Amino acid sequence: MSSKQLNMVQAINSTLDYALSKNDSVVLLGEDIGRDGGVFRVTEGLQAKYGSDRVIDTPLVELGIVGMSIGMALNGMKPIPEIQFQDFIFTAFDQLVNQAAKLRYRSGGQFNVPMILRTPYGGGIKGGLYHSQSGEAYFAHTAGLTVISPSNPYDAKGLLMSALEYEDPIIFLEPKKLYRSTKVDVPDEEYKVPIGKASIVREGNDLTIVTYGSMVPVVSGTVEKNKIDAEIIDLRTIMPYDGEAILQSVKKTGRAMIVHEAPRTLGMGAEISAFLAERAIDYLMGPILRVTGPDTPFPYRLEDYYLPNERKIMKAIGKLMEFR
Amino acid sequence: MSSKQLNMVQAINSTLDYALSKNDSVVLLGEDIGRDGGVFRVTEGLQAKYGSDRVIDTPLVELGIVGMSIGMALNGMKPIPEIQFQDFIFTAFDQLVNQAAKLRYRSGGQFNVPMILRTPYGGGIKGGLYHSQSGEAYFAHTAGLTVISPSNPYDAKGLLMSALEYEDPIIFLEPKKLYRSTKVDVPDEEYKVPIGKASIVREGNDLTIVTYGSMVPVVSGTVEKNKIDAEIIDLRTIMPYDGEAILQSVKKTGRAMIVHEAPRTLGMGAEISAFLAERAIDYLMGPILRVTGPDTPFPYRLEDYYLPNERKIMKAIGKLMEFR
Amino acid sequence: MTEVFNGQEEKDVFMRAYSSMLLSRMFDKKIVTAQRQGRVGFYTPTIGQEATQVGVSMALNPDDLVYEYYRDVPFMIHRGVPVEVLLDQIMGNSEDSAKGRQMPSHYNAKAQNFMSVQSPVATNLPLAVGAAYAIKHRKENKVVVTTFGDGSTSTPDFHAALNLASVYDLPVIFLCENNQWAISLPVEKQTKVEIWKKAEAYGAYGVKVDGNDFVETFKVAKDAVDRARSGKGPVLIEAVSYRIGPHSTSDDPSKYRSEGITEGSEKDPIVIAEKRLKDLGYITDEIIDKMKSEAKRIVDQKFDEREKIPPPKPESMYDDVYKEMTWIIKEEKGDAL
Amino acid sequence: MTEVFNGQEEKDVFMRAYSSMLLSRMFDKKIVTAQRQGRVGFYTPTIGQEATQVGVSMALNPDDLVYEYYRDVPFMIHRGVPVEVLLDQIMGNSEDSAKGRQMPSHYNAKAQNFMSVQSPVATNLPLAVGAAYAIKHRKENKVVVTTFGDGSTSTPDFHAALNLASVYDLPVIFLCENNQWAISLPVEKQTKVEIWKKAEAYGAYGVKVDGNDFVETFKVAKDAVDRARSGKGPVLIEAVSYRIGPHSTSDDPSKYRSEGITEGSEKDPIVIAEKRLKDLGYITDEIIDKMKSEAKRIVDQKFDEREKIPPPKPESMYDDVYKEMTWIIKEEKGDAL
Ligand SMILES: Cc1ncc(C[n+]2csc(CCOP(=O)(O)OP(=O)(O)O)c2C)c(N)n1
Ligand SMILES: Cc1ncc(C[n+]2csc(CCOP(=O)(O)OP(=O)(O)O)c2C)c(N)n1
Ligand SMILES: [Mg+2]
Ligand SMILES: [Mg+2]
Repeated sequence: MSSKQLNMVQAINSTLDYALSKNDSVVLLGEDIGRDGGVFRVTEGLQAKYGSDRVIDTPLVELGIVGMSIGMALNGMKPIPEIQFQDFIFTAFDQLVNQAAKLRYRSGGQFNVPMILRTPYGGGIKGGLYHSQSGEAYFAHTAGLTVISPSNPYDAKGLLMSALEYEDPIIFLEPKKLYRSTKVDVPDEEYKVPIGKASIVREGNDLTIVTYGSMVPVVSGTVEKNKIDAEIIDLRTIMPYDGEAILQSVKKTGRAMIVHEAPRTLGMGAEISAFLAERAIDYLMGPILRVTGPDTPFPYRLEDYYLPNERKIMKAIGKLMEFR
Repeated sequence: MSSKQLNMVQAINSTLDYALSKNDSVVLLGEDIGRDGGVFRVTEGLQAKYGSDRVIDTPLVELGIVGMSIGMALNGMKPIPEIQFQDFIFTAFDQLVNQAAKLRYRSGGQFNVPMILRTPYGGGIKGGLYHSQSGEAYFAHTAGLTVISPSNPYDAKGLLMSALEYEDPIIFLEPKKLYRSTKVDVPDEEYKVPIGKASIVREGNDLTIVTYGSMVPVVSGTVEKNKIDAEIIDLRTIMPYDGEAILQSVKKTGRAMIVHEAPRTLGMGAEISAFLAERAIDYLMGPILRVTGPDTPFPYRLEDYYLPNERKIMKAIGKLMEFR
Repeated sequence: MTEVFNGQEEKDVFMRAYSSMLLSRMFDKKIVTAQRQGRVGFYTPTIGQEATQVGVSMALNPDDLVYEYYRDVPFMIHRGVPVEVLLDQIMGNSEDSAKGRQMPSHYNAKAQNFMSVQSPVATNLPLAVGAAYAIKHRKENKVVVTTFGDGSTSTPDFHAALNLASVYDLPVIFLCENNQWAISLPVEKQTKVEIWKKAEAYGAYGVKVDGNDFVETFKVAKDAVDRARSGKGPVLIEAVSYRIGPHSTSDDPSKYRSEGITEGSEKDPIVIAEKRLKDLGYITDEIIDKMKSEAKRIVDQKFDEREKIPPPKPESMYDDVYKEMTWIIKEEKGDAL
Repeated sequence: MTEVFNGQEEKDVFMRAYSSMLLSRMFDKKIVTAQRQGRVGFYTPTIGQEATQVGVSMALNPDDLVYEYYRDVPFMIHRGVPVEVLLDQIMGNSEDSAKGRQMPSHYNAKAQNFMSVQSPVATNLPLAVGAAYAIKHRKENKVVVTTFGDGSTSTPDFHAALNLASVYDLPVIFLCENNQWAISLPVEKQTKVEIWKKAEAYGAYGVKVDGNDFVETFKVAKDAVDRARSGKGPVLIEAVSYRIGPHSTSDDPSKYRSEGITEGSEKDPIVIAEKRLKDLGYITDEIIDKMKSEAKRIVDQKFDEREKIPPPKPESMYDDVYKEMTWIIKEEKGDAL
């Protein structure tokens, strides 16, 4: 089985290339994705290969990009819109919440919206307030949307492959900080990473750390470096999250924490914590802790203080380990 | 001290009247709020009294209503925009999330947005998918916004009075089901209900039920009818919620549940539960339960099955009371 | 009359149009009455907009797509949507194709190529543009019609859709049903410019027509559809009519307007149609009366029949959020029942 | 030259304009270089748009309000914003009025009546409309200018703002700085219609001007401002220039375009200005050279000076979300430090 060392941008690019080559109904659309190849170069070369009718440069209007994609998806196509930065998706939020998410339901199952909305999200590139947001909770709170965030090139390809056959709208959140941070072996052939299944990045016995996206390497690095016997769960799919995997792990370790970049209040950590508070309380030795971005907008110069890091994670681990 | 028996619509109307009369900088704006008096009649009579320049009928564009209000607020005015149904606020979501909520922060505190955005929300009027949504979690997750929801005419006036002097953007969520459901004694004079403080609707020892808005009477009714020794907390301010009041109560009762209409996943119940799982775990006898709307869009004909009701609340209470 | 039809053909087509308008009118009256009687929860009357909708409908092929809005009963009836389908939706019963989930007046009819109606106005427009893109992509010979009111021209979605359809030369007919009111806001306060003129800002073709006259509307729509179908890009039709009724059964227009066009007056689309058909010798007062009572009879009978259908089962509420029910929803379903 | 000024006055005004353009150009070059050297994180160059911005700025009173966008350095410089203020913002240091929170090129300058810049394009436009409403409400003699690019005309906010300003006859100048590109999309693919013509769709007044020539731009802006100030409602100015540089320091235009106007060519706004001033006898090559090296010296010196300022304190990150810090943020602050 052949494979290549790819970073996440390359893994996504090659999967989009595959999708375009296999199925004429697949189209990409977004701002600067064609000639320019996307501001992060994720769609580089694809317009030259498939033409400007299938890799479509759009005017500057997110609600139009999303709305058009929904219309395409309702009519036998598989649109893969790109929103240049997730921060700009809010101008299209009504189309997502009130159209994409509700069409299957409101039509009694007659219509559905097989669209994959890709967008880079999160911090780590010194983008300040408007090029760093982690909005996954907005989407995950919206019944009808499926929310995915890969933490490495292998999963990025595998999840995108699954998304291609998925029949409901997906918000595919690409942690921009990880776009080029590492290369891993990515098989040339088709393979799928299932939607809705977490991965146990590392087994461990002392505590369970639930995380996803850009925080996976931060958590892993911290745990390895400090020789913590932690079980690390990478959600991969944020909604529906893999409750079973979390529950199994916490029953084993008796301690739980959640790490994400997004602001704490009503971030995914709240949901995971509430999920455990509902059904794992008997197994818990101590509190459920959250290490997250604070409830402030995302600052430019102080980005490093904003993001969860080794120090903050170790502080929480220390606190958790007091309980036995 | 004189007072009148008022329903919530009347209490809000009279407070808006007071605000307009006291301060020329106060303006109301929205769709159909002037000649028509608002689709729920909340602004009835105010345009006739204060003119169409201060009680402004706007074209059909929520983002314009919100954007204009922000501009007014930045320039010495106190705008009170109305969004006809909260369901339609998503077309203005970017203005809320990326402008209103972030202006103070991004300008280093130089600019602020003293706007009170009023909007009816929630179910109970057979409005189906698009006239019933409870979106408070979207707002509460957005750092910079303050989210309020009164559960009775007295609080509606008192909270609105506080909002008039508040210097940051407020999302004032009016539970439309309660607009005319009861009348209570509302003092004619000025008084304030503080922002950020919950009210203990009923003291009790066996469990703590945290709720707000339209669910307050449902919870109260259930508890009274079934003679449950529950402490009922009405948040009144959803963000920042009154953590201290919740914590005190749960330390006393040892049992906690949260009731709201909004979908469960990442609804306010998740945050309250996570808050308790972080710092009250030692006091808890059992799990923290959530009785909420399900993670589906809001159905028309089956509205009564969708909403939390006595049966569902009692089922959860029963489950909680097993733990001692 | 028009160069499109020969004699008998024209008669058939016009009579069918009139018959649809009549049925819609009877339907409207019935539902408004039923709402007052508490037999229906809510309704947005269509009275006054029959000619606009039927006129445009006449210009379409059955496989053309329609992204309609909540006031398009006559449009749907004329394209063959059975009255039962509309009634089941309004009642939200267990035979409703949307399983009773949507508020009344939020129809859908997949068989006749109507999309499902949403409430946030004009947000159907960008979807219609995407549909047209798919059509063009597959080189199908179809057009897409999308409808909305005068108030809806102020929305973000109107702007986005008109620009995108123009930039990509897509076969979309934007039908603005200008009934001169957006709830309580008259169109003069909505915008300073005539709506058809807004097409110019995008490089689309704009045209205005008397939306009270089904023949005029048909002719303009025919041109527009031909244009779009032949690849000349989108058209914005402003069909001017009048909202004879209240905005909805919850609305009281006496709060904000004095009477404009009234039912049965000379600008009533039904009256105009009758005059035209009489002038053409296609119809007599006697025929009219018979058709009216027949339409009324059908509506009454179907209403009574559909009213007996039970509501959907509670557990159906949890279906169709996703293709496969998530474990989360499964648990919520289990908890609740 | 213009009827507005007498001889000496005109010379002063024009020389000040030229001087601002020059300082902006030197500033631009400096920051672009500093970015390449890793001394600045990011920057959106303004090269090519100096005449547009300075021309409009010349037509304003100091108390008029500006809701600017990220490319408005020349505008800010001409209205008296100290270079230090811009540098502190770009560096995000502890003297920055926004406390280092915003990405570079997201300026603010309250003292000179500039609002704080957001990233989502054109979302400043509805705010400008609200500001103008407040002005009108208080019967102040001010106008509001709001700026944006050609790409930004496709946004929802453009549509909303133009319509609202027109409906309420508000004193807003919508300045579209058409530099012919929105990152990689040329304006012909953004929309089929010339931008100034879009004003008609709202009943606003639209006008196009050569944005490379500060005198032309000034004249058109003066008219527009007079119109707006006298209560005649909003104006949309399309000032056509060219984005000589890349979209930002992260952008590589060679991917998507061949060269258009280049620096120093005859359409460069600085070259045009120099020609005009020479023709008027206000300036010589010698003066130009002196002014250029003086501008460069200032920028270099200030840059070095501001670069020494330390970053903001970590704990400052938690301030200014609300007027009073919530208990939630207080706890988060406590947890983190
Ligand atoms: C985005 C949005 N805002 C507000 C509403 C509430 N609303 C429903 S219909 C309506 C007026 C629509 O007027 P128009 O577009 O002229 O259509 P008409 O009802 O007259 O046919 C309003 C404001 C809505 N449905 N959607
Ligand atoms: C709503 C939104 N979408 C996307 C972006 C990303 N973006 C930043 S600038 C830009 C192009 C803007 O072009 P134009 O309006 O012509 O202004 P210019 O940069 O040319 O001055 C884009 C797409 C953004 N800032 N905001
Ligand atoms: Mg209308
Ligand atoms: Mg541009």
